[in-house]
Amino acid sequence: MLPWVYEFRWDAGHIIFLGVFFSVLIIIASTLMRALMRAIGDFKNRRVDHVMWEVAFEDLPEPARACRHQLSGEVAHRTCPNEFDCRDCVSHELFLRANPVPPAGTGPQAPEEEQLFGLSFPLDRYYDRGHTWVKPAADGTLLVGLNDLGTRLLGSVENIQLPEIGSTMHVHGTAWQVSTRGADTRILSPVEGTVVDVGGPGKEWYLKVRPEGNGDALRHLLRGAEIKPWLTRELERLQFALSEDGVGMSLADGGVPVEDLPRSAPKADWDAVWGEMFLEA
Amino acid sequence: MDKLLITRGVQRSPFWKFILWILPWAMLLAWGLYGAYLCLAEGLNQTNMDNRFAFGLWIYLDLTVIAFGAGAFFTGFLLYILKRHELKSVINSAVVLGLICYSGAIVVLMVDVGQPLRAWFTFWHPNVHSMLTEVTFCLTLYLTVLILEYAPIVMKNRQIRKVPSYLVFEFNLHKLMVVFAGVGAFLSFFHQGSLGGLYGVLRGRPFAFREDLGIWPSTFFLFVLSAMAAGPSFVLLTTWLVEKLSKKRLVKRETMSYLGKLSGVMLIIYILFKSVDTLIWINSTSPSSGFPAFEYYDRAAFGTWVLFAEVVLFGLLPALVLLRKKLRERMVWLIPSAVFVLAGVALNRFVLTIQTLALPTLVFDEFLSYMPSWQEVATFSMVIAYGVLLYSLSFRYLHLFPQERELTQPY
Amino acid sequence: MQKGALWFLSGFGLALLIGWYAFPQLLYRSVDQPVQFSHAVHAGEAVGMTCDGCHAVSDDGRFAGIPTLEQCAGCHVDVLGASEAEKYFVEEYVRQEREVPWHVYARQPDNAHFSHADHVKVGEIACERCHGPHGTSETLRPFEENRITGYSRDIWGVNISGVKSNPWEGMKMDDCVACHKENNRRSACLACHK
Amino acid sequence: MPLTLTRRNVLKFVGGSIAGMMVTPLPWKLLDDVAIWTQNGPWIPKVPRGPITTAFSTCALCSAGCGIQARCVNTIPYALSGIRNHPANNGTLCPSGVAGHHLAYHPLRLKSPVQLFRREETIEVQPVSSEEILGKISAAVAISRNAGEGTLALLDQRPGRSVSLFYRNQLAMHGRGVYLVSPTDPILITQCLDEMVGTSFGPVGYNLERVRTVLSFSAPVLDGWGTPVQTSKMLAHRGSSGQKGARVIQIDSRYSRSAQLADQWIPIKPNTEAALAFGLAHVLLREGLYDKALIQSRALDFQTKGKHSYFDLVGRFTPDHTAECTGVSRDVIVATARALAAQGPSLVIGDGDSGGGPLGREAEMAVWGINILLGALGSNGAIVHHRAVPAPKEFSANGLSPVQGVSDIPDHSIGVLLIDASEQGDPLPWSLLERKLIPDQSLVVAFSPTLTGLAQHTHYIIPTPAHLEALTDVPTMLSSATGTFSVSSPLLRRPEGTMDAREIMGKIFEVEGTLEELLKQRTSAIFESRRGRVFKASTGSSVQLTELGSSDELWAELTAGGMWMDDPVRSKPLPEFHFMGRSPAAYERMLDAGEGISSSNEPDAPRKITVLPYGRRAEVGGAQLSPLMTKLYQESGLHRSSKVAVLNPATAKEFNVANGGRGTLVTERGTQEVTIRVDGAVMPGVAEIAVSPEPVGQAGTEIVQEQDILELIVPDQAPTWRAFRATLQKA
Amino acid sequence: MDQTTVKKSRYGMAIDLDRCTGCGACLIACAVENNVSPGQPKVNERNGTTWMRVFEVQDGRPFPDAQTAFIPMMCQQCEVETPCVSVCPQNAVEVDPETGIVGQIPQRCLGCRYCMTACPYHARYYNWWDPKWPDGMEKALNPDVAPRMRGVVEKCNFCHGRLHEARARAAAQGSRQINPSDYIPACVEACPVQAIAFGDLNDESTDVALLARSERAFRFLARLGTETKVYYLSGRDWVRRLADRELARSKKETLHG
Repeated sequence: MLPWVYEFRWDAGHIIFLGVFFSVLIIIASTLMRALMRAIGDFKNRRVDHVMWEVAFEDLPEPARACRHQLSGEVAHRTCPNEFDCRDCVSHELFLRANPVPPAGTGPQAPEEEQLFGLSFPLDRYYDRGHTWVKPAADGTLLVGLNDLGTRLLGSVENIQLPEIGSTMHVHGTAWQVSTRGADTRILSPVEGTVVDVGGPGKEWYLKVRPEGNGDALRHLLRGAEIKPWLTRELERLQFALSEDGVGMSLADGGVPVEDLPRSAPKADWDAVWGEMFLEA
Repeated sequence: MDKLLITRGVQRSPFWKFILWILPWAMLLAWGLYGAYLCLAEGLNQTNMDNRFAFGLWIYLDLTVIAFGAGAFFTGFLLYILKRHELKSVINSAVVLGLICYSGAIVVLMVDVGQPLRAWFTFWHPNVHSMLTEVTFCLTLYLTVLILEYAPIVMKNRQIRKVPSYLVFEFNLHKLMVVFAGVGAFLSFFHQGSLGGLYGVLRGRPFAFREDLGIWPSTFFLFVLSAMAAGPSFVLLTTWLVEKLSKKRLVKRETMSYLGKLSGVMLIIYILFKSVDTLIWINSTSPSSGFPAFEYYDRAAFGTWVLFAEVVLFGLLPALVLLRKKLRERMVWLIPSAVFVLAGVALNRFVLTIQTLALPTLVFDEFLSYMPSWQEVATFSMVIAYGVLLYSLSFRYLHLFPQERELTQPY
Repeated sequence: MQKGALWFLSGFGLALLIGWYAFPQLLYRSVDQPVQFSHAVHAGEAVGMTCDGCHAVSDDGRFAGIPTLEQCAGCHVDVLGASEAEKYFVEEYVRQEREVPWHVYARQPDNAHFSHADHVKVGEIACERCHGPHGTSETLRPFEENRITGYSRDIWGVNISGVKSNPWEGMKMDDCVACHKENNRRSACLACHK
Repeated sequence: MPLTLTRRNVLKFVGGSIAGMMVTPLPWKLLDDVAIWTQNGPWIPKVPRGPITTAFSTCALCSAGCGIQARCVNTIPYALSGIRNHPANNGTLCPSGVAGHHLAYHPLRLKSPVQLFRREETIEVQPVSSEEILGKISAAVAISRNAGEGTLALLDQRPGRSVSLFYRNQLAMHGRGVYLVSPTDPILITQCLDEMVGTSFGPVGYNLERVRTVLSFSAPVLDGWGTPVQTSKMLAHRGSSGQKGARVIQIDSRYSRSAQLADQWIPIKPNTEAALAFGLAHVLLREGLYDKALIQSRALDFQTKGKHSYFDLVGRFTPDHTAECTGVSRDVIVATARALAAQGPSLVIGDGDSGGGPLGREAEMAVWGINILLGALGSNGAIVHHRAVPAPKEFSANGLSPVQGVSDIPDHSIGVLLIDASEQGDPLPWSLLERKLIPDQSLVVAFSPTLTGLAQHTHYIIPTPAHLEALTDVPTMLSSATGTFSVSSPLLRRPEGTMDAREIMGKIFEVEGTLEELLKQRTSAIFESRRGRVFKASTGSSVQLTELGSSDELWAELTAGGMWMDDPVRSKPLPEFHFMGRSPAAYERMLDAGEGISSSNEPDAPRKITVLPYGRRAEVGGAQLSPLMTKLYQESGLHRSSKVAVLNPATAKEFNVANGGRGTLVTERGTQEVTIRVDGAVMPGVAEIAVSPEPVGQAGTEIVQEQDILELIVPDQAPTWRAFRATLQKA
Repeated sequence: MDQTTVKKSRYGMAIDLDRCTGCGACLIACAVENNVSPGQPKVNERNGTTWMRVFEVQDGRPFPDAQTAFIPMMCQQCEVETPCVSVCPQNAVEVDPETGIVGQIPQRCLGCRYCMTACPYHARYYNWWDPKWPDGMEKALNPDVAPRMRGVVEKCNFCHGRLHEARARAAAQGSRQINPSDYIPACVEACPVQAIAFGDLNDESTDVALLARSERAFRFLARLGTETKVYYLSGRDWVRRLADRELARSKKETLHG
């Protein structure tokens, strides 16, 4: 096997055969090393959250990855290639240029209510695909909270793990963890920045974050007229996720979704539903 | 706990049902392990192999499962190198199948050789001219590759993925999968070929011996081609079986049909070459070494029907079906055709391993038969059971079919 | 990071300790020779014997190896000197006509064929080339047997790493082959395997 | 900062250990050592180490007396070869002889006396003291002598040895002693000649050097019958040697090895050899191809008035009639007779196959008859006189018990049966011996080194030294032209607890002396005869006996692979004789033998087949066979297992059995499972079955009884067991 | 002093099938010489070990005209494209360039049995069982040949132990050249009818070289092109036609036609 081992000969057969063998071995090993180095690099560059979201996003069913411009009807079918991060999306730029998002109630459409399908979606804030909202505060910080659908989806939360003050948030990294009914759910962070204060369920907001980066910080979030089509679709998905199990419950209870969905439908596979709705694979 | 290991959003049968399914296979595995233990502890006298039938059921099994396992490299190659993205939905399953086939083959090989503790001599003192050396090196390397391909699938298990370092590593490894796909294809080409060469080089067995094309006998290339025909069919068939057993749609029909087409195309090429090769062998190779070819088919058990079955019944016939779009889009045609493809390749491996050894070389020697002992069958079953178990576990706890969720969600 | 490195290093260090120190201790079993023997006395001026006086090659090319009791008894029919070892030897073995169960340092396995005639008479290789200068040794060192293989430690060489500091250390096939290659001798397996 | 034990840290520790291990010799040396362990482990047999020496002796497995040269390690023989230029074997050995040094390690070797208890299929052995057995024998011998109940019989499976003379002497003195030999023993063949001549004609042998045509009646002439040198000479004209050899015609019901090798094979219906002999004589007489003057002057029953004569007898066996009896075509009979007369000197050999039993007295006399007609007993013939090997004076002829074949004594007459050398000699159906014993009252003891063959049927076995452990002399072979004498000296130390037969008999009859003394006395007798030549193994050449200085010198040569060969003598002229022997109903007996009431002539019972057992001399005997041979022979297909019946394809079809299938043979004595082999060369209507030991495992307290085809023989059927009828069913 | 002064040999054999009586002394002598174990009682003709196998062959004519010959078959020592050498994955088989003998080293062998499938003569044997000798018989093994272990392949090597012995004997006299009469394989020595000749085919004067050139000489499966060094001799046409299947077939046709 090695030149100094008995029976090795410097002939064509040995050189080619063992040459190929060692080359392949080196390729395999170096690829492995490369993956390892990159992984270490990701850790060093604090890209872990990003990577985890990217992997999760890849694993979402294709319909769950629909582009916001598909939801708004601007394009018939488009799957988001940027893990719902529109900040650097060239297409988003082009879509926007062609068709700026009118703030709710100001566009050609009818003015939006804050109430959609019986859910409260105030227009003074931005919404992330992971059912959080962001509201810029006066002091330049951003308030982050769970939207009405998200709140009702989780119902009464048994345990919540909020980040420590001073910790860093990344877009679509983990904002906080919720565990209820034996299942863990991570809530995606809609923004990037440092946590300066924490709230929680029952408070106005969950996190107060000092944003990082430039003015693009909120560009990837849904706003105004985009909310309704998105929410419509989310409710459809929810409806399906719930019906899949044969629970067959209807979301709406007299037109308004109930306050605590899990309690009203305890038999449903909430673990799957949360995974579906909070974009976790 | 079991629930929390299952990929979110996919439906799996209740745990007790799963245990019920696993149990018989686990028992088969245990029986097989006992058989293999006997062979290792007492020696190969436990088998019905002998000096004339030096290779038996196990080598046949090895050759066949490795041909079937070719789906892994072929799918990987098409997906990562040729960017046929429609195969993304079966690649994970193909990788698991490949891993099962190859690791199973290597386990059986370790029982089959008389001195497994010295098997590493092949690496330390390799005879680079031996096809078996090539096979050993390639199989080991490729098994490593398969493990590296399988690792990301495991790391994406619902619980394991929670460990950030695993997931980040998986992410980066997956990005480099194209390298492994390339290496896998390269290695597979050689070892699938070398497995064919294994018999093709046997100058002393004119039934198996074939002329060289370049530095390898023609069986080298025939094996590569037939493995490439069998691989997709095997993936197709297992997927279909899993769909039937789990009562779920896992893969789009177009993908199934595409796999069928792949098989068909490779098969027709293979059959073409095989026919030419057979004609050359009958008319030139074999007679020139003093062996009239028709004598091979002079035996009751191995008549010319074998050749007919291999080339026409299990070759041309399924190939033609699979090449017709209308037919392969219908499951009633697609699935039996895949079965036929596999049967053809399995028969080819059978003929090459068993018939070669059964036929006498010396004029005064006799045609021999061989029936495996229960220990051999047990060891064989061990691999089957191991395969079913590993696949079942993978199917339950790993995300084998990326399309599964969307296929069960109608939007 | 620092803490983690400590764990890693302690594992590393322990492995080194086990691998380099404990392993050879465990691998070899040390046995004393049944009788002490001084090559120096026998080959020294007082007695003046040569190697082939006891370790002879016969006419048919077979090597006698360690002399039998008969040869020893040729002189030691009675106690000749003052040493305890000799007295013990005469009483325990010569008088009782028991062969001494010597442990042979250079014992090769059954599958190796080694012709002393070939190497010494034709190849003109000195005994010391392979056996070292033990003709001048005062005592017999303990015989160390590999617990797994049953080989004498001399086959592998004293140093567990396989590094040899003297030309006669090591009697593995690699060592034979190295010399054969150097001198362009037979290289076929069957030349030395039986 | 304490080191907390977390999973992470454990992993790091393990990682560090693995990394560290990789840079130590541990994994690599272990890998290497484990591989060496697989090459050298304790379960792999180790070769002996020690001084290599050469020793000489003589093989005593049969009476060929081959010189053996043994390579020994630590004085233990590990390989045997023939002594170059030795008159018997000239540097070669037969397969049994080559593996002779294995016999001491036979798996069924006995090293202490045992008592046997027979179960259904197994034999249980229990240790017992030799004193106890000897006491029982002595008591029984005394009863036999004093009370006259039953005889004291000794079956000698190797007659002709010096110790055999001692036995005969002691038996004669006992009064009711009977000295028995196997019905197949060549001694009985010369007895037939004695019966024809009326007195002892004297020892005869074959001078094969003179022979141009050999006609063999089923004798394995080319298969271990003569010495290797003789066989080699008979085959000398084969291949590229350019030498001349004898033309061999083999008359055989079986496609035996000799039939395969012979120049001509004449297949014959089983048990019709006598008819063929008469048929051949008929042609010789009719065509005048014999020495009329000699026959006229010496033959007393050639043509006698008023009485049935040999001429009348032979006259009945016209070629056509003979053809009908024997199945040999008329033309072949005539041509063979003419060839014998024309291409002389010719020799006709009787002697049956050692596995298949004797031809029978009448057939043997018929064969001698042809030899006489052909002049083979004349001064230029191939059958020559020689002198008996000199023996000490006390063994003079009148002091010896007569030699009797087992079949020749009355049934239920033996009170004590001692079997010497039961591991040797030709196989003998136990049923034949059993019916000679007084039922339920007899005592049977074997002297044997192994629990094989006839010894398995006895009550007690006293272990004797095995081949090459024992000191023994080798008697003259029937095929030898002169008397020979050689001594097989031990090459191996005999185990404690074994006794040679002389010691045992000495204790029974209370006679002092040892075997060595006996053999030395004989050696002195030879030396004093001042006759013959001595082959010396040390020089590979022969010298005149007179060149040796003393009897001790002769003894030294004989015990070191040497051989004494008597000088040839002029053959005595043929005295007056009876072609048909002297018994009162000679003609009728001969006629019956010729016309045959043989089993094959019985009306064809459905599903009955003629079984032809067969074997090879010195190989089949009582299984004195190296365990290596039983295995190797079967592996190479050279010798069939005793569990295989070989049939002609037509016969197989008739009995509805297929090649490789199983069949069951049934007689009144029992059943035997056999595997069917189909061979186109075999005679239709017969099943050839070997009588040879099967491979055996290590001996425990219980061993499996040997079951060979001879067990199926129904004792009253016939004096010989060359062919018997059995039902063959598909199993 | 260098290797070139040592004569290169091509040891070969010539077996006279017209002389062979099928007695089997050769195969017994072989087994004794080479420490082939007696094996277990369960051993049969297909899974036992015998470096030499004697085939009994017939010309196929029916009773009573059948003719028989015996063919001792051992490793034929193929010289060209030796089938077993190229297939062995770990160099356990090789052709010794100095002697032409195909050597099989059981200690290197991993027991894959590929060489056995490669050998057209079925001259290779696998140790299906642990080699075992009856009690005490290990002391009577040939010290010049190492016993093999279970799970490896073995075969005839022209009694290489005897070549070692011959070389040592020569070396004791200070010579590199063996005396040809010191090196005779056990089967050759044992054959009671001297049907086997052995020697150096390179040396034109040896019996075996002469016989190999004789008109009666042929080799089995010669058309495979492996240039075996074991020659067979027969003047009988039907025996010579057993050399390969094409020849055997041509006989049948002439018989029928």
